Amino acid sequence: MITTTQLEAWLQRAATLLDENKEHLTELDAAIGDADHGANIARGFSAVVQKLAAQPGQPARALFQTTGMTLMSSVGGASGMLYGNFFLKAAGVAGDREALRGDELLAALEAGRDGIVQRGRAALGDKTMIDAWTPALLALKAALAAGQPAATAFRACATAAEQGMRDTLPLQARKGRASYLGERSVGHQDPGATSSYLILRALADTLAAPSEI
Amino acid sequence: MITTTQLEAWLQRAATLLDENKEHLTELDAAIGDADHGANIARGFSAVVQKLAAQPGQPARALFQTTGMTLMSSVGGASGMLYGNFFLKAAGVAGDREALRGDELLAALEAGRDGIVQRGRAALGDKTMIDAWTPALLALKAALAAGQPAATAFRACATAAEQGMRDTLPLQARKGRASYLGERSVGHQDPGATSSYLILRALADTLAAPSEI
Amino acid sequence: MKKLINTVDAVVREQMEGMALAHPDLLRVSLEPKYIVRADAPVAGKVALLSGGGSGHEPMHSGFVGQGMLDGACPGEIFTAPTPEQMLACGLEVNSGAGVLLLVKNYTGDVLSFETAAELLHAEGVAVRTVLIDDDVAVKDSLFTAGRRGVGGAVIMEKIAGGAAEAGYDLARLAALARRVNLNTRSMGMALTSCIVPAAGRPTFTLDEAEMEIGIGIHGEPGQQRMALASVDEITTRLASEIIGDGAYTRVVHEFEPATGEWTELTLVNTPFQPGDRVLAFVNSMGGTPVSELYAVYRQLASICAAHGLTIVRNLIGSYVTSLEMQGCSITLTRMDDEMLRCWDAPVNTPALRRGV
Amino acid sequence: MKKLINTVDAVVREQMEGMALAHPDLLRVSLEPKYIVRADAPVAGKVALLSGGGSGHEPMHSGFVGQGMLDGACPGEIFTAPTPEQMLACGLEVNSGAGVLLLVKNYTGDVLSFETAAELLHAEGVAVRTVLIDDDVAVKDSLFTAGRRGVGGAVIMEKIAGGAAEAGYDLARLAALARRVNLNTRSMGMALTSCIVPAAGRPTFTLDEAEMEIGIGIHGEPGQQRMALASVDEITTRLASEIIGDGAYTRVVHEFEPATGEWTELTLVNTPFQPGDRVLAFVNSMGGTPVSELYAVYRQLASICAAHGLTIVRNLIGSYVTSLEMQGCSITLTRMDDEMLRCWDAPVNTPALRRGV
Ligand SMILES: Nc1ncnc2c1ncn2[C@@H]1O[C@H](COP(=O)(O)OP(=O)(O)O)[C@@H](O)[C@H]1O
Ligand SMILES: Nc1ncnc2c1ncn2[C@@H]1O[C@H](COP(=O)(O)OP(=O)(O)O)[C@@H](O)[C@H]1O
Ligand SMILES: [Mg+2]
Ligand SMILES: [Mg+2]
Ligand SMILES: [Mg+2]
Ligand SMILES: [Mg+2]
Repeated sequence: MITTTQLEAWLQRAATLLDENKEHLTELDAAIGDADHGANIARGFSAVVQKLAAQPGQPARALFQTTGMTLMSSVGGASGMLYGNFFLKAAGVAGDREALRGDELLAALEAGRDGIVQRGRAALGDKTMIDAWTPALLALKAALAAGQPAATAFRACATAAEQGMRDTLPLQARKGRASYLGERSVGHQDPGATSSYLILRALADTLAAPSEI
Repeated sequence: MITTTQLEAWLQRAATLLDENKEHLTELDAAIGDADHGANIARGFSAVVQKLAAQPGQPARALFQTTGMTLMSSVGGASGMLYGNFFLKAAGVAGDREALRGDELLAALEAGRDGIVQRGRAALGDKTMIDAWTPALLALKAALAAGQPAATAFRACATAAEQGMRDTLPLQARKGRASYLGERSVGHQDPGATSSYLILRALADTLAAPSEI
Repeated sequence: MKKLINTVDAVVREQMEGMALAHPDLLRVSLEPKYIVRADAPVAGKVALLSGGGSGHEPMHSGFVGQGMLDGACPGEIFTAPTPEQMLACGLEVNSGAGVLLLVKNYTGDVLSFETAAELLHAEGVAVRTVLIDDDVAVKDSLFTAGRRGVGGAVIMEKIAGGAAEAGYDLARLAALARRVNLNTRSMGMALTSCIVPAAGRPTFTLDEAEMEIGIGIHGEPGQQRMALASVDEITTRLASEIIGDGAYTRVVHEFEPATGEWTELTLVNTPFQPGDRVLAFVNSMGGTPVSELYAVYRQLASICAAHGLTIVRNLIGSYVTSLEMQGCSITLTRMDDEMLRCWDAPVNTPALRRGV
Repeated sequence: MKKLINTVDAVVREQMEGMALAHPDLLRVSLEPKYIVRADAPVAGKVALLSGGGSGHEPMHSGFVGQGMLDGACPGEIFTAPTPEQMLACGLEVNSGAGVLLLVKNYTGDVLSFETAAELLHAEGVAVRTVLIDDDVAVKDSLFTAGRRGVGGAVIMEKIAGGAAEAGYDLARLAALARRVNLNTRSMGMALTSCIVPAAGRPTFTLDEAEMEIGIGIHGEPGQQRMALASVDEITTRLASEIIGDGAYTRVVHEFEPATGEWTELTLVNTPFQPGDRVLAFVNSMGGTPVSELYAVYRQLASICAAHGLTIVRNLIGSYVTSLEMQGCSITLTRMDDEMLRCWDAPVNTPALRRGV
């Protein structure tokens, strides 16, 4: 079982990782966007951490809801709306629980990913964060179905996200700001796919056996 | 006697000298003004030469009137108005003549100088073109009174103008754009005094014995 | 970075405070969350017009709040979409009961934020409709991009819809008119220099002395093409030719349906300009180009329009949709009909546009 | 040099052609000699207001020609005074028989040219008066300089005198009012960047990234002092303090007396601002500073005025008196009385300022 304490730890770890990679994310966004993704996402997650610290120990639904609302109201960019939506949708599926099984968390994450798709209307290969989420959740599903422990399954999830992130490099963007560049977007890694990988790596880090980190 | 043909030659020679010194005049104006005196004055005298070429052989009054009107309508800066006024006032004193004695030309130049003072209200030492004209006309008057021939008298006039021009260097400007600089105008030679010297040198050149030039 | 600002964090807030102090007769300003509404909002019986987007484009949108134009504007951080929270609060404040029309420039961040706001307002019982502004012909295809950006056309739509709202149009009729304005509007812009986002502190891109960027958006992002600097006649010809020569542009947009609370898909087509069309010609400065130079653009634009059989029946020349202090310009042409002309000519009283009042 | 121009020689003419094409309802434009007049000039029975000066300050003066403001404007080359020939032709065209008031910014070139024009118009039988604009407090003394420059105050004078002329003031009363506006107006400006005169092709002065120039004129000339770049609050405080703290400024001016055709000497004194004064606050962009930043200036100015007991009763915020594309701003304060307020509020319909029409 994955406890809400662990979920809180996940979001804190994500905030740290995103902050550490702020400059890198902004550089990626400078190449094919408007050079604010690092600032956007770091600001958003730091607001989330502050909000959660003020209301510790919430059940999963409330935890994710606070996260989603905070991202929506503090980011402003496309990614803030999409990640915000992700957590709001995940909240609905997670329910008022204190702990989730691996497959229950998977179902929440899938609902979140579908929320991104629903709002952003991006398909796989459009060079967006979806290109990290979709292979990651497929890998997670397969690992859990194969009966692997959470630590291993969520590490596989992060690894697949990382691969998906790298695979955005040769793509031509069809969604978001990068799409205005047409062919000039080819050869650059998508910033949103990169932050998505970092968020999933934070989850793997949090659920890992202490020796693994 | 100084013929109107010689006066026309004077204005042509002035146009040439001013054009040759255009950059220098503009540099002087850049230091304490708005960097356009060279362009202003070269444009004005080249327009005068064109106008006079179209109506050759006019009597002195008409010659000076055309010159004054042309300067006023083609220059735009302070100097255009002042030199324009100079020639309009000189025209009134020169009258409908084909030739002038040295003292008659002196009287016309004095009237012109008074026209500059009347319009511009500058006194000697204010760091303006007046600082060239006033000593120059005093020297001319003395030379003519001493019975010197025109060539010699007008050369003395130009030499005094040159000295007056140099004497503007240590002065603080009290008129025109340079006055806004306050003490920062000290140490720079006045552009208008410089163009005035060039105009008087052109007159000396024109009236000189051929061997003198 | 040379700007008249205090700290980078305070830029947007302090500029809003300045507006509040300068125009108490026209505006009311909320700082938390950030939005600006007409001093007399809500106006009884009138549909409220609400727009917004990143800051840095002033006077758009906040300078267009007032009688005959917007009821509310929500400014985001510089070049960053506002949040749904802002639009929800603003929408509730301007709604008189006759509903709210959201005018949305087509950028992913703005669209997502406005879509959420529409749903939130609907959930609060407010009748909401949305109209998309996507007039930038520098973006060529619609299938393989996020679609055309919303640029200069926003001002034209806000003025025409503003006139109609003031005249008592109901929500559906107002949305239809606004959509029609968009379908008859095309724009394109260019930059002579980049601009500096305060938070970044350095120019978003660099152009050397002999270069310019053609087909830019309004966020200091690089454009369609970098080219050798050209004369104003050549630049104007290039922009105007792409606008006038633009073919039938087709895209699918989503509009909110207040009856069902659902998003409906619409396929919309801009038809090309044709000889005989009456147009409004809008020559806009990107912020750092003085109005004197815009008249040189207008001079050439007038002769190009004449050559294509387009009659300029109205014009607008000035700094209206800017990218901070960027030097450059954009051109917008809108095909006008009698109804649009009537609404364009209607009185307006805002900080940035005023006539008849 | 990055500008929207064709050849350097054609800049002023082509911009005027653009204005003529853009505003045929408001203006008539003459290119030889260069001047711009109201479309309906001469207006029967009305005193005509005529101003002018070097180009490069747009929208001043040509953008202020129209109902309720100027009857005519004479643009010189960039930053160069117009010629008496232009003013003579323009003055004859706008004179309805009620006379012409010349509004002259205090620069030697302009003054000499307007003085000659006054004499020429008088010789043609036109009743002429002149009023000098000298509002720049950055110039300290009057005895040892050509006196204070005319800067932002020109717009305020043109609007107020324009309202009065439209209301039927005769020439003497109009001149007295215009003079009163000048005696109650003070301005000061600053530059963040220089500007480029097209004919020169390079910046008139250079400032590095951490410098600014305080106390500039409007021709890109260096100012009173070069200083380290400061925050908008500090800059505003500096400009406002010099304006509000300015003592009784005395100078001798020359005005044309139409009855005698002679120049009369007048000793005029600006009295200092005092607590309780009602003021018009004008925050102006030098051309390259966007309006958003002006609101930050206004924010601080409002608090300084309040601290000095000055009540801001009207304001004007925008690009009105520019130095080409220079970044920077100027502040102008005018002490208002009821008559001035009435004329300021009167309808106006010009390319750059419009309300009530
Ligand atoms: N329609 C979309 N669907 C999914 N993800 C998207 C979409 N549009 C943009 N994104 C993601 O958002 C990222 C950019 O986020 P960010 O820079 O914060 O927003 P903005 O583009 O508004 O500045 C992109 O790299 C991309 O991964
Ligand atoms: N009031 C004045 N009386 C006499 N000469 C003057 C006066 N004001 C300016 N000048 C002369 O004009 C010169 C500047 O001329 P110019 O640069 O052509 O005009 P502007 O200052 O209008 O640009 C000065 O160097 C000075 O000699
Ligand atoms: Mg971005
Ligand atoms: Mg000069
Ligand atoms: Mg962004
Ligand atoms: Mg000059």
